[in-house]
Amino acid sequence: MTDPLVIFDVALALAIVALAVAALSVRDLFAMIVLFVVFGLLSALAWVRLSAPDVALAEAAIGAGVTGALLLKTLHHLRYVSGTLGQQAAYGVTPLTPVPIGVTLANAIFCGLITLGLAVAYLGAPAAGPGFDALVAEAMPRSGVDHPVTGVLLNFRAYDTLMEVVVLLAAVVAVWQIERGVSDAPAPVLGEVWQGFARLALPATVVVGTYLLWVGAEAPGGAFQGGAVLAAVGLLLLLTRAYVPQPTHRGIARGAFVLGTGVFALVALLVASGGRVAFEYPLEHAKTLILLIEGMVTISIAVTLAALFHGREPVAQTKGGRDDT
Amino acid sequence: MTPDLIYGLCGVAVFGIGLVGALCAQDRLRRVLALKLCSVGAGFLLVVGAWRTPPATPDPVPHALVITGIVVMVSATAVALALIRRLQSLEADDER
Amino acid sequence: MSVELSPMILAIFLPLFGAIAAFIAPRAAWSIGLATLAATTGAVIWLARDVWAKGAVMLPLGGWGAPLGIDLRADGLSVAMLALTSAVGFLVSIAALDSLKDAARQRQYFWPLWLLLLTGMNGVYLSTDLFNLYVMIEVIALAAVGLTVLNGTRDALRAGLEYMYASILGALLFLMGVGFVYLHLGRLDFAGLAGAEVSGSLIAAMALMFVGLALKIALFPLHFWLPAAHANATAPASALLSGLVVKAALYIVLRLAQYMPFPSETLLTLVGLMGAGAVIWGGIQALRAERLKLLVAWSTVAQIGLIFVAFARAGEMGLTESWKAAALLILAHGVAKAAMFLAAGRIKDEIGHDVIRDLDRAPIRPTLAQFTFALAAISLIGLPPSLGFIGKWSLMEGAMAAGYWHWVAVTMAGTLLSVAYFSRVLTAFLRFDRVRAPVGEHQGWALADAAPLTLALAAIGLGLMAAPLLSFIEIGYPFGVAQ
Amino acid sequence: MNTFLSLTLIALLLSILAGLIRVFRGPAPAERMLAAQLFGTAAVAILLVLSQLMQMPALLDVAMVFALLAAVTLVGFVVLASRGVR
Amino acid sequence: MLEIAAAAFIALGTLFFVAGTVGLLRFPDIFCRLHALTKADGLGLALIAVGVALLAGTAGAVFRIALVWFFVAVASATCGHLIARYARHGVRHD
Repeated sequence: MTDPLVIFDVALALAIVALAVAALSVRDLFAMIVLFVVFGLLSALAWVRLSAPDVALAEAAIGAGVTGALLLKTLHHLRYVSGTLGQQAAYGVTPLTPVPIGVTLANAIFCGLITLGLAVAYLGAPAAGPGFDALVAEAMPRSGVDHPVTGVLLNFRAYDTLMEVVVLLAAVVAVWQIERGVSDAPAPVLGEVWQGFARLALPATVVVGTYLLWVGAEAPGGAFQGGAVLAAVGLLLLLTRAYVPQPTHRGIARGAFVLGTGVFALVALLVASGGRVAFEYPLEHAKTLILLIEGMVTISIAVTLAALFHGREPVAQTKGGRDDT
Repeated sequence: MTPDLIYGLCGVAVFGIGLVGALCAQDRLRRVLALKLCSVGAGFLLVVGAWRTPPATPDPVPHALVITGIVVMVSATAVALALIRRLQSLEADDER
Repeated sequence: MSVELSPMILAIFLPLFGAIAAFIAPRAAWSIGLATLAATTGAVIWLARDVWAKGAVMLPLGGWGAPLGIDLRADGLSVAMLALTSAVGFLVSIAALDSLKDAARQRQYFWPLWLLLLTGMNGVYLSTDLFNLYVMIEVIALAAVGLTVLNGTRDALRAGLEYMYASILGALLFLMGVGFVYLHLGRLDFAGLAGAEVSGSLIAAMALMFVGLALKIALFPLHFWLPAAHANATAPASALLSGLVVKAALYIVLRLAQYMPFPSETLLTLVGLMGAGAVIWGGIQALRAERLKLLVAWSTVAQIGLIFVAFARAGEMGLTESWKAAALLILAHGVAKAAMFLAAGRIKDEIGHDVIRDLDRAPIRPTLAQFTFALAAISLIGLPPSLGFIGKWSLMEGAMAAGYWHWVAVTMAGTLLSVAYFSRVLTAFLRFDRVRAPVGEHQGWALADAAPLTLALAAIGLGLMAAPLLSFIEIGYPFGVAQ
Repeated sequence: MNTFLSLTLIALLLSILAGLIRVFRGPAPAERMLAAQLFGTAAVAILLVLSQLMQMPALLDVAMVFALLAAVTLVGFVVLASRGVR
Repeated sequence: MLEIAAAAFIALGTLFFVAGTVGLLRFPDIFCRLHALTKADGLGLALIAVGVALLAGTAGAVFRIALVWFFVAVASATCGHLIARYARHGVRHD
């Protein structure tokens, strides 16, 4: 008899594929986003099954949660603010250039062939190399942390991680450049039940986010997951308009955006002395330095993700003038 | 039938579906979503690749790479969506 | 305790810190930006001296060493690309001071985005790790899209969105390729690729990475996003995008080509054919373009095609030499195209439009900008003694030696097409008979012409230094001596 | 015991999949939100069972994060599916 | 003995989940569905949590399971309420 867990795996995999198809083909854009969030949720479950809880955390928090919120925000903007979807609120289709059905079909067949080729390549892939696990296991005692994924992210491949934070910084700079404005829309009325819940949920979220950051040194968790959970607080505050970004807050916000990148890069640069190279933390301070970096990066990620959700530089927009500062 | 095989094929399929969407989707929002699907597919492949040794200890490096990939993707998505919003506002102004 | 700096680290970190500073202090952004570029150029010169003296240099970040850690490596080719980036970047920055002087908001965001872009490009040229390359091209992609839509017009936003889709998709194809490499090899550094035995997954990986990069390079037939994006961006951004950004992905292709497990004749022919398609199609579209910047953008498509033709010019056996022809063309195009876009931007600024048909009716004649444009065109067409000429010459020389006359024919056709489309512009500069208003002969001269003119002169003058340039590129032998 | 837990997982997954029908059919956003709430709770339940089955206590943290995010996402759905906010 | 009790709890919890889903699909309007779902899956999760806690053994795990359950219970009540408000008259803004 086959292990029922295998049946679960197959069902989960099929569900994920089906959700991907459904999200792309469902007509209603709101349904598309719900399906996408569920898709992210189930992918996270699949990654749990593959013994990758760190990835599952990141995917659930960032891949499904924050991305879903971003999509939703954009859909809301298209439907209610710019009104480009206003007339067809339920079935909004924003046209790019109209594509003839033949081209679509040809593309689909083309992609199908590529996918088939990839599947064949995947099935025929013998894992020739040994992977990194032996190297990581051997180097872990010198990394300053106990959790391998954190060790890889913050020490062995810290350069990649620094650049990843730079990507986040580039994104927020680009988003601020693209859009600006201060909103004067009214706050949503969510009722007293919500008020009571918010009093519990917001501090709880802060605690969980901090806990994830702290536990990252020895268990699944870390700066990115913690930052994403903290960003959820920001999302709630922005959604309920408990906090409305103002032009005067821009200085602090800029500081928070660059905090993680700046501290990370400075530490990486400054440890290069006494025969060490950049990113080579002295062993006795490694844990402290990594925690410092992680803490600053967490703050940056939380603020940046919230700012990406808000999606514009809080500047008063002058009529007609493209170039106010 | 081991989990890595199942989810590996699932990842390739999701990548392919995303690819179809990225090339064929008419809607600006849906294209962004299709790209996100592609990135999840690529993530699957890396996480599955981590299963070289018995399941108890997967290789942590690909896990770290996928986390990086997820953060990179959310940044790209945010920029694309900001472009879409700005563009739609301008186009809405045109029609008025 | 003193911090030990390495020029490689500086080349990446200086622009990063510059970007941070420029973002925090928008009012001082321009001075921070110029200072950063000067400092980065200094770091690159320092690195070039190191490489000249010691050959290829390595730096294992974190002290771990590949494959666990990430190594930085600089050889002749990387330094040449770094030098191209910082030199062209510096001159474009100076030009940007003037062309963005009336646009406070654009000026405020130009500097952080451009410095982040520089961080990403320098990172690409020094990287030896596939996943690191993926992150770097994403840094480049986001900063480049930000620059594309800097002026905030509808056309620029639309083009920027298309560019964004193409860019992300390209990066994701690359990432999928990285996944297959990991699946097969269990490591991601270049050294691991070198000794790999060929398998289905490795072929899939290379194909995915190549297509992804081709999308970012805008290699025909994946060029659809480029003309609109480069034509609608503001002039200094266009110069950076066309002159430098495209080169980063091209460089990765050049780098990875030596690890392609099957540099077979068929594959190279295919690459050459795509290049040939780009040369012809880009040329035809440039002939039909109505606006100056669009013409220049289409000529980028054609020139990129030519680089791939150069790469494939002598087939498998000639690859040890062909990459040098491609590298020369990359450098030549980087300098000349930046000059040309800046000049086109100047012309547009002075005249007020860039409709080619009406260029000769303008009452103002921005003589110096037109002269710059013509000089850049000389290099792009490939007239002696420009660097473009040397590049094309070595292309055709190799192809003839190997008996591949079809590539010679393609190159000739491309050259003729470029003569034809640039003549459309040049004649518009030269004919006065249709001018209806009195010509302000000496109007439209400005200090702003200095930077593009310098670039255009460099594009011509570097041709005289081709020999030392070539021997420098060979330091570290990217394609191996014994291959 | 493990077989039993696996069967439980399958049942929970099936209830998620069945809920998807509601997302498809709608008709109103409220129905879709409700289904989303089911998915959140069911995913938390799956994670609890998996933490036992795979002997990974760390999954309890993952479950906590899922629970938090499900709530935040739902608030997002409710607020952003209506007019007014910018 | 403990295992049997745990299994019983988990089985019952799963049953509630399935029942809630059936309610979501079969009931005629949003309020009936809301009513069926929030109660059923809240209870289902509680039962499963008890079952898993019985199996888990360590105090830390039990504590965390309790925390998860508590949060989900409160959150799902609140969210049910919010959805109901939304379904009745949308969300007003002022």
